[in-house]
Amino acid sequence: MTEAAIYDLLAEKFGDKMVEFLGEEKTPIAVVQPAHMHEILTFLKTDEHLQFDSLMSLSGFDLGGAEQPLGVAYHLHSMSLNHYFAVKVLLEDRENPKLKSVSDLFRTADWHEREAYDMYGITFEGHPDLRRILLEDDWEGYPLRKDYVQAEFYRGMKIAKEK
Amino acid sequence: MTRLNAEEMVLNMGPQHPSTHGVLRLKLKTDGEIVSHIEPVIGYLHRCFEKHGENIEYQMVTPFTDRCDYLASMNNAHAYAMAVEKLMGIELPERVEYLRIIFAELQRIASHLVAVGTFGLDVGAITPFIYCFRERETILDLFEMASGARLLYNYIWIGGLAHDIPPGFVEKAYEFLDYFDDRVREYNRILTGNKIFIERAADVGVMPPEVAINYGVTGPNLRASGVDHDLRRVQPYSIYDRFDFKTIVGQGEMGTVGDCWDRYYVRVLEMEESAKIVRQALDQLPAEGDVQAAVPKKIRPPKGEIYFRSENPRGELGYYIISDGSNVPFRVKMRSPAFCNLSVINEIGAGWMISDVIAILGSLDIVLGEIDR
Amino acid sequence: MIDAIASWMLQFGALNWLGETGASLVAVALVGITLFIFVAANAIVLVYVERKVSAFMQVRLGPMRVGPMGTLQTVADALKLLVKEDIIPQFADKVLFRVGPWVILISAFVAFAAIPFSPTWVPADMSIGLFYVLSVSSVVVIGIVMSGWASNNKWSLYGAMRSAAQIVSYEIPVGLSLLAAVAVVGTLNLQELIQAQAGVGNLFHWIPIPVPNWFIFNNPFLFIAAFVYLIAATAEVNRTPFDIPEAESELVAGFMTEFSGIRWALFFLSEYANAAVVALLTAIVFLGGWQSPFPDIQGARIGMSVLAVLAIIWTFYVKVKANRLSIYPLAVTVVLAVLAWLFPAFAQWLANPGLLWIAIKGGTIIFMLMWFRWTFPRLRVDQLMYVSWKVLLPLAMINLAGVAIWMWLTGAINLVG
Amino acid sequence: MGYFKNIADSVSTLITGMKVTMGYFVRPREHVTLQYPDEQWPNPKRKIGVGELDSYNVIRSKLHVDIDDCIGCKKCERACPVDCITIDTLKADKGEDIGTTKNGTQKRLLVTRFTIDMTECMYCDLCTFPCPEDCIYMTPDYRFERGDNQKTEISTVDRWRNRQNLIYEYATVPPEEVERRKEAIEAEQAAKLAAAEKAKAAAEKKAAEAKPAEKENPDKPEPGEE
Repeated sequence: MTEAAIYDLLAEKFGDKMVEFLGEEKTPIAVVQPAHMHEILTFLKTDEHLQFDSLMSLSGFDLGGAEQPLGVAYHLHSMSLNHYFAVKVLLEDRENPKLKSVSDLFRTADWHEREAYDMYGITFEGHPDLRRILLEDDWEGYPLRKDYVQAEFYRGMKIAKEK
Repeated sequence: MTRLNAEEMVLNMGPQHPSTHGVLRLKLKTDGEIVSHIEPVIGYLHRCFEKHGENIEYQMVTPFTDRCDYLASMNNAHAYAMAVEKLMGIELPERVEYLRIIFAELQRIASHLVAVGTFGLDVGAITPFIYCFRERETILDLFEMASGARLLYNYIWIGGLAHDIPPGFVEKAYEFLDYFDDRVREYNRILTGNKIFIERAADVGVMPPEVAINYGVTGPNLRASGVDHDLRRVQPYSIYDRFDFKTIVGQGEMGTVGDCWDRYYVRVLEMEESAKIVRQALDQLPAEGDVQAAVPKKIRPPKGEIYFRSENPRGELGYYIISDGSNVPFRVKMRSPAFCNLSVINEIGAGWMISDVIAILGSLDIVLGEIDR
Repeated sequence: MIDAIASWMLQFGALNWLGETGASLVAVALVGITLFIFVAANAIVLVYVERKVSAFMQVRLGPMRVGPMGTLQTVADALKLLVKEDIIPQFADKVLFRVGPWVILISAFVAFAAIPFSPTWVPADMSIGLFYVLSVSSVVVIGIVMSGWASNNKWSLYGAMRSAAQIVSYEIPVGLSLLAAVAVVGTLNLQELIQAQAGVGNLFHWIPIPVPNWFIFNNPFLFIAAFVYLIAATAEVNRTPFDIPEAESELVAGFMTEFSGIRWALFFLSEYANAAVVALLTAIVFLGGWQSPFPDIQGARIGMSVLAVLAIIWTFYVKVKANRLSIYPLAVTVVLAVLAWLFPAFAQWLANPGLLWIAIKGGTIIFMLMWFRWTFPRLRVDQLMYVSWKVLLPLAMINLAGVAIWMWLTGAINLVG
Repeated sequence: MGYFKNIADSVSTLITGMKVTMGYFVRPREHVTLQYPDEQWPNPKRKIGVGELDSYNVIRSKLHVDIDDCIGCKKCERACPVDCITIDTLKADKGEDIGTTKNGTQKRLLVTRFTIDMTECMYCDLCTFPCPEDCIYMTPDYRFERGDNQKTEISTVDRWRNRQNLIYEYATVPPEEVERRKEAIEAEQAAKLAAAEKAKAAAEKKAAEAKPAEKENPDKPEPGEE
């Protein structure tokens, strides 16, 4: 199935829980409301016409600026039917971004959500073990946010490069 | 009768340990020799690839992609270049495509050689490791001829290649292919068929296909579990649809489908398939063509986003690139195969002995540079 | 040998004041020192050989810098180990940590006391020599457990525990396979065991091929016993494929993890001393010890010629099969054969029993151990136990019964009377 | 029966493996290692760029710049992903000829600092491509252990601590010359500034004078701008 067809299917079923479909991107992607993301991914995984059994990638991103939101993109693939779909959500709340974890659907999401939490501070509710994964546990800030300011010292070690 | 007061012992395997393939730490909960829980602790090799990517221009990211999976630099750069090219809509000359395939497949052979050799090393066979590295050196010689470097090439550029191949390259590549099949036979004699090796690897750490898919395990590990999924086949990128090769799937010849031995043997067979592809590509290689004809003067992809994936020696390597129209990527996310492959270790490794955990880790063929990025 | 040296010393008037007891003690000390030098030299040579063997098997060159072909490399390494800083981990059990390596070394070292090196050279010619060697060499396990425990390191502990389990299990097939040979001769004295293997006989008693009368050729069951012993002994000296106590890819370095410098050198010394004991014991019990393969001058000449013919056949075989000229074995055997025919003294020397032959036999066994090590992967600990209890032990037991039947068949023993 | 088959399999496969290693053991001449300082890997004279008739395209070891040909365009500095190249330039004096490059380009900028930090260089070769004069390139010199760039005697420990030994300075302009030029430029700028201020003051004065008269014509250009 093409991405547009899958989106039509979703739009029919979920109505205004879907926000829009960005079909002109190189990787067509659907934007959904954060609150319903888990529900929609469950449908994508379990529906017999879709069967998205594999989450290829879960990436956090930051569109930058104060009013621009954070987001998470999910790229799905179906091993049995060999088609793709991508979903993303935008989280308006920069201070305390929250999203429901999908690690119960896809175990891949386990580490990827930890990574997104590590880098963007997005809290995934219902994640079994949400800790920093790549950085130290006592690292301050979320480095991949666009408004991240590099600290000068980490545990007494100078971070910035000396020229 | 009173019970013996037996506690589980936490064993820290790594970050400095001979067989964690880099700086990885595994927290093992052990009951005697039996491991009941494995918790990988990663991040020791984190080099902020994604943060770097957001601060430097597109063409400057290529050397950093090389360094992520340092055993498969060519494949990483290839995937990145293809992602940006697709974002920009660049059409490549034929010769570039063929050369890229040649280099990517040679790199796959080299990477699998390391995987096969180090797996032997993990189960205690030291000699096959040296034999594997001997062949890898020959491949690296070829790479050095073309790019000047032996490990981190920065050879595949966005829109082309850094250099054309030097005279004599094609002949040397044929020479390598001619003697490589014999070498594979030698590994089979000394390691693959060895009864001790089979005992150590067969039926150990069986990964059922549904577990593999759910955990996002890809590449040879997934195929060893019996899933016929090779991105070069199911979603042919570049010009892979022009070549005749088999997708190797684990057969469970020595035990169950998806055990360590299958993961090992899939790699051995894939080396032969890659050698076949290289031979076909060398046969069809167009004689003339400017490899830098399509290299854009200024790399400014239009606003938009792309998720591009390709088949790395370790599995599915995906780049999620968001462009805001400037010459610096807005977001580069690398979905690294070994990251997902490692996450499955507790699922398939718990309940086995310490020696088996090491064999399982070796058979997953992780590269920490890619996991931590 | 002790008595001989003591009486020889008392023949000098100057040493008369020692008295008989004193002279014996001095003789014991002399023999002990000589043996220790032998053990140390053995380790240094074997480490070098091991490195070269492994290098050649792995298409490398091995040590090449220190001395011609790197021959002095291990000497330099030994010196380096001696002057290294002595480190004892803070939370180690200091006493056991110090004692452990010595226990291992001494148990390996004292085993040499009963080894006959030639018809006359045997430090202590005991009537229970074989029993003695077996029992002292199993003391090693105590030292290993001590050092593994004392290190206060989890990896060391694993190594020690594995080692204890392994050595205790493999004692049994070792004992049973040696017992097969003992059953044939009816003595535990190593010299008598060797003397029983003199002369030339038929292969397996009935097949009319003249071979030396060694146990391995004498009796098919003893051939199997030798095979069982070699495997079990490999496990007993912790070498690949049974090196799970050290298992460098699993347990870092097993019970040696925390050791460095001189203490670590002691481990190395005892590892190779153990290997030498095992190799010498194989040579003594199954390969005729210091017995020459040739009975007399004529035998030596004919034997060398047969070897030269075999070498010619081998050369042709390799030429046809792999299209390669393998000239060295041919050259060596032909030269030796010609020498044996030209110089009767050389042939006589070849036919004489002595140190040369036990060295060659022991060296071959040690080479086998190295060959195993650089070819095979390592077994897992439960598979190791499987091999011991389910394969080697039944085999050794059936074998023991088989030896008895064979002896009855060949008329060596009578069931009645 | 599986039990016996297992044993038979073990023996046969182990012997197969032993044959392989023994095969190499008796042919030690097939070794692949090199006795490094005595024997060396062939290090062919590799040229920069494509099209040279050599079996190797390019070598990627120490970065080198022919400073005489450098025009100070800073393209390599911008291309470097790790910022290991630092270039400072000064404008040449008016009318001064500071030479031409081998391509015949007239140099306009004096390169007063051209440092390459080889501890940071990651040998990606990206800097060599944008160079318009082909003057920055990788050389086959891969041995950094001798301290030939070393200005003063420093102990080994210090050498580990600071990486001065591996920061290569290519600019050849003597420091006095740089100082002189800097001073000259500063003086020039100061003079300019002073002149500008003077002119400004004069203009203000003039404007103040002319204010009542020029009320109807505010668009008249200021004298300082002419």
